[in-house]
Amino acid sequence: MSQLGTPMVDPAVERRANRMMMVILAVICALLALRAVVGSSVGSGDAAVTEHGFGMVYVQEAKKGFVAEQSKEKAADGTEVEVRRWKPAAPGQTPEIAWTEWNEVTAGEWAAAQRAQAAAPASAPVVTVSWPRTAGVWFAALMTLAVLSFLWRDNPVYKLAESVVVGVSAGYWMIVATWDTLVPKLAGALVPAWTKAHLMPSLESAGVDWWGLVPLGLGMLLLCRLSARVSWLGIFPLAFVVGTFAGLRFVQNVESDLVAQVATMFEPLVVVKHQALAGADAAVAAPIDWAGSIGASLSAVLILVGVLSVLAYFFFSLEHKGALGRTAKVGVWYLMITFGASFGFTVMGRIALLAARFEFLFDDWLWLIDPSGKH
Amino acid sequence: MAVVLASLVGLVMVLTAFVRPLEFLGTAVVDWFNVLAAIAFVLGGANLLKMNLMKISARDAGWGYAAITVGAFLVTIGVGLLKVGAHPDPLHPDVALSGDKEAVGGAFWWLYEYAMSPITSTLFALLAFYVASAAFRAFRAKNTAAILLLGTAFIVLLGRVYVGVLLTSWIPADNAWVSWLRLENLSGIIMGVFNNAGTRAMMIGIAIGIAATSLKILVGLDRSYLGSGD
Amino acid sequence: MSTAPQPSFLARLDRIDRRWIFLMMAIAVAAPIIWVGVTGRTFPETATPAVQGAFDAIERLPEGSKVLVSFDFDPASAGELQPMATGFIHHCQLRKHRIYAMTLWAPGSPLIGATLADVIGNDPSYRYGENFVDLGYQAGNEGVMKQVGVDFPKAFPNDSKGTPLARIPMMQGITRLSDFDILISVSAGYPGGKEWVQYGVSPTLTQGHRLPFVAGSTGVQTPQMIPYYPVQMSGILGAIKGAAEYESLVNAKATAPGETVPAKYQEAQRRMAPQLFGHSLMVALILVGNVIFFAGRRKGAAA
Amino acid sequence: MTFAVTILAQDAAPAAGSMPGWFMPGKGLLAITLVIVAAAVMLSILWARSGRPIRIRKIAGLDAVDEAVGRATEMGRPVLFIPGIQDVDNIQTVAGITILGKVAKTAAEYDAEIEVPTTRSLVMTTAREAVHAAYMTAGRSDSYNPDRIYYVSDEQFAFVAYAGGLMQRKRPAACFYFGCFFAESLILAENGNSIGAIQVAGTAETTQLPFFVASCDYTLIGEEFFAASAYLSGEPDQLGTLLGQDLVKGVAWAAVLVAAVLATAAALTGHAGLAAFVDGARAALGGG
Repeated sequence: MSQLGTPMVDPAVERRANRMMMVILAVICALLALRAVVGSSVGSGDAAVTEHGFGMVYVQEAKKGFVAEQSKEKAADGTEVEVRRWKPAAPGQTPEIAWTEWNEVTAGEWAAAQRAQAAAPASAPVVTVSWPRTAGVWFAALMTLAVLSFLWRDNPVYKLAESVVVGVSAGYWMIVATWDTLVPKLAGALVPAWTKAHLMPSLESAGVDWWGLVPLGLGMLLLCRLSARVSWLGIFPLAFVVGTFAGLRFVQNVESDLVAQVATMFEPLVVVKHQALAGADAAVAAPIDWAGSIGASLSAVLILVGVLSVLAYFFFSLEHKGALGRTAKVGVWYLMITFGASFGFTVMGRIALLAARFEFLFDDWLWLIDPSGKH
Repeated sequence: MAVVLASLVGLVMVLTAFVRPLEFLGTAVVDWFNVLAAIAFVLGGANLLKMNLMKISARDAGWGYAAITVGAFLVTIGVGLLKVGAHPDPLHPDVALSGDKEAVGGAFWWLYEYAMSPITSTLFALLAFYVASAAFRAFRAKNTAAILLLGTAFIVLLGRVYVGVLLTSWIPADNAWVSWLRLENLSGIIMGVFNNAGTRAMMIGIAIGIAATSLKILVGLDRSYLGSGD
Repeated sequence: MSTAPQPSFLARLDRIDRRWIFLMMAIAVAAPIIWVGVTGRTFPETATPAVQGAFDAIERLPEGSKVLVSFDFDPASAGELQPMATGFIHHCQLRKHRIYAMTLWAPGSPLIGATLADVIGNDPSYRYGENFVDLGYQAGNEGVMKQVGVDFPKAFPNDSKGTPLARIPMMQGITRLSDFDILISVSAGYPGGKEWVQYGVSPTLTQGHRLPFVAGSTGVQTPQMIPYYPVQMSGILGAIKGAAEYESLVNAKATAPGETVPAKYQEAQRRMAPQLFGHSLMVALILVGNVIFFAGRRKGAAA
Repeated sequence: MTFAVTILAQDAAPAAGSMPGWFMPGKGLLAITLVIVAAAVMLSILWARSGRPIRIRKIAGLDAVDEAVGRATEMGRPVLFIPGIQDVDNIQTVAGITILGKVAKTAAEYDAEIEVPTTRSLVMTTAREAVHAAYMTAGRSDSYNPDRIYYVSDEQFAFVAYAGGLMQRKRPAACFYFGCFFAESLILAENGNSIGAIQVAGTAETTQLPFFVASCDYTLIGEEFFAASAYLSGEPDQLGTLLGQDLVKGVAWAAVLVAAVLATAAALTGHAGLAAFVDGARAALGGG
């Protein structure tokens, strides 16, 4: 990442930048080392367990077992049918299917469990360090730093994070679209029996819905775009998409952004406010609140002037001369104030996001702060 | 052909907004569109794969990163489709794939929680730094317009945090003639009056613009989405 | 002003490596986080009209009202929007509303589960399928909004766990968007609050009656939403500040005076401290930048 | 006027409306507005097609396109064009692609390399066709290289990360951002600045305009962006559209003024009928 003003090639600047980076890295490493030896005692009171380290995640095991039981139920047509329903296995019952789930617990709970184990071994459910999730926190922290390193300059570590996220996110979108939309709406429509048997056991469907072939067909044409020879076929789903949205937007934009916005201008430019007094007939009896009235009227006028002048700026078939030119100039001022406000709000948002990342580093990873009592 | 299709579905969408008997048609078209949108994600993924594989096979510069991308992509697809580490739905423990794909503790969840989230959100956070350098470099009071933009940004920035309250706390809050001068109130006025008016006018203009462009697609005048002009 | 060393100093300052500015920003944001994390102190908040409007819109609904919450954001914006989502769910829980959670952003669906688990946890009065449901993600953006307005079960055939809506008690009687009592969208961009106004809640789409709509919005989006308030929207939470104000409103309702507020309901308020220093730094940067600019220009004029 | 009043009456009280049963109640005014918009646009397009001249006010920034591409050629550096980060279902993307066609044509004439990363596979294919067409019209289809127009990722920040890295690596001399942009606008513009590229932007995303205004050499604000495609092409259809939009805008302008005047009059005079009309109108228009 080269800075502005000075050319990237300036060796002095680059040396300074590298030195700066080295210093920052050194500081980070020093802090890490310090953090690792300054013992982080986990848990509170006499349950406290001192263990050197941080960025750990602890889990508690939760055993799940299920048994199937046959039962007769009335089908839709009233006939008795034999159905097999799965129920959680009762204590002592040997489950036909069983697995263990691991639920996250705070370090405090882990410390307490450690003490309990020491006192009376093999009683409570196991509470232990979750190495996959601990590794996850560390991976996330390192990736966070890797991305931040882009501020220094584009570098391999950053490119690594970049290429990882490109792959993962593309895959993520594909998977979510598949499971949440394609399976229920496409597979569920065209091959309901198979879908119910293997993918969505609780799917309820009234047989094959042949209309599902339409999006499937369009989708196949869309996939034709992958191959150069038949890619022209992809024009049809494209036209479908563009057409649908052109129709939607033509109506909805006019309704909510043109008609409804004009409607909001049905506001009197002269507003008379009365001082709020206690008592039932206050509104009648109350003297006029001049400051309030003038303020309200003024803002009403200013809004009207603003809307009209900014609209004038967006006239394209007329040269901006004379009255129109002057009005348009006022419009530009309004636009600039609008942009200034927008800038302020955006800055606020960006800083909040940065704060969130630092909170992750300090809280989940380094355990420097603990606002929500996780460790 | 394609143009006809576009106009047809477009007009259907317009009509269904007004003609009750046609409402079902509108929902059908939208339903197809939604499924198509999902298929488009698959196309997107396949495209990414194709692109990076070509990069790798051609040993382009940085093909190693392409390999990482492909790896990450394939791993995500794999664990996502097979719901690795996600337990089945307790009502149907016998159906392996009946579980929640994003179940906490699963591999897919891990990738989301520890790879996708931190990287994307940190990329977002980078903007705080860029916005700072932009303010130092780009925000110069060159002319009236710039002064207005700058002054507004000042008032909003200060008025939305506690320092604004402190700076103008000397202005009596109960005197309506002057209390509007307090920074927090001033920023409120800017938002409610000036920003309101400016944004509303832009909104109206943009709505008309979008309506016109949509209309041209509906009647087949605008075919730029087909690429070549004809 | 026009003494010999100063312009050169300013000139040097003008050519400062932007990475120093980055470093300043990092410190301005990081230091207060540590400070707040250690002391746990936050600034007082007074609600602005738009935030109060959002609070009232949810407050005035009778107990057990049907609230559709759309989590239209991803982890990238969670720093700003998660406190809002948490606040909305927390408020609905206090008012004992029925919560229907959905998202139009694929990366948003895990956030639904996380938020519901975080706020509702194992509150015995909230049973899945009766008091709250996670409908997950559907592809199609405005397509889904439009469809939801006409035929909800067609847009969301099942919840995130694959259970058909027919098997979910609280979904009985939900045929279209207008069957809900209020719509809440926490949105980071497209599709989000703006699209909900256009394709969701406008009266002609909701059988004439105006569906109350409340939006939590990123700082970037907020100015764009203002013209919709108060007619097309009942309230807006603008950026982290709006979230902090809303948090304080909800917490004031949730906790008796003197009682300590759970840390998870103060996320936004905690974040106002880094905001303060960040904003101050920005103002300082703009000032310095312009001092340099004008000094340079005066020098140019003199020469 | 009387017509409008009857419509208002019907919309205010749909039940009493004489609208046919198949017509959804409360949508009369919307329908009429749509007809007005459509009529204005179509008629002005016909007007333009009949060869009558349409003056377009100068849009600063569009002349910059040629200059920027030319500079890129001199410096032997590529031209970067980003058609927003939304899909082809977004009108802004479509407008961006239209402008891409023009930029590509200029690039083809100057023989400058043009690079177009996209966030959607559909945008990629559409852009390829647009650029290919441009190169053919410039008679240089031989030097058209589809591999320089490619899909990166649907994920916004994966894309901006790639684009940022790309700018640092390839150092394009001219960057064009025409389309629907969100948070990435600042990073793109910042990176463009840091490599000293000429930057021209155009978007209808009001939230992103401040950044483009602040850090780009030229910015097309909101509808100026849509006007740009017309300005660049000089096609009668597009010019006509522009005229049509101005007509509608004129109507809206007058409507806003009338609305305010009527409301004020109603408030000052306290005339019951007037007040009723104002409220009816606001309600029928969806103004609450």
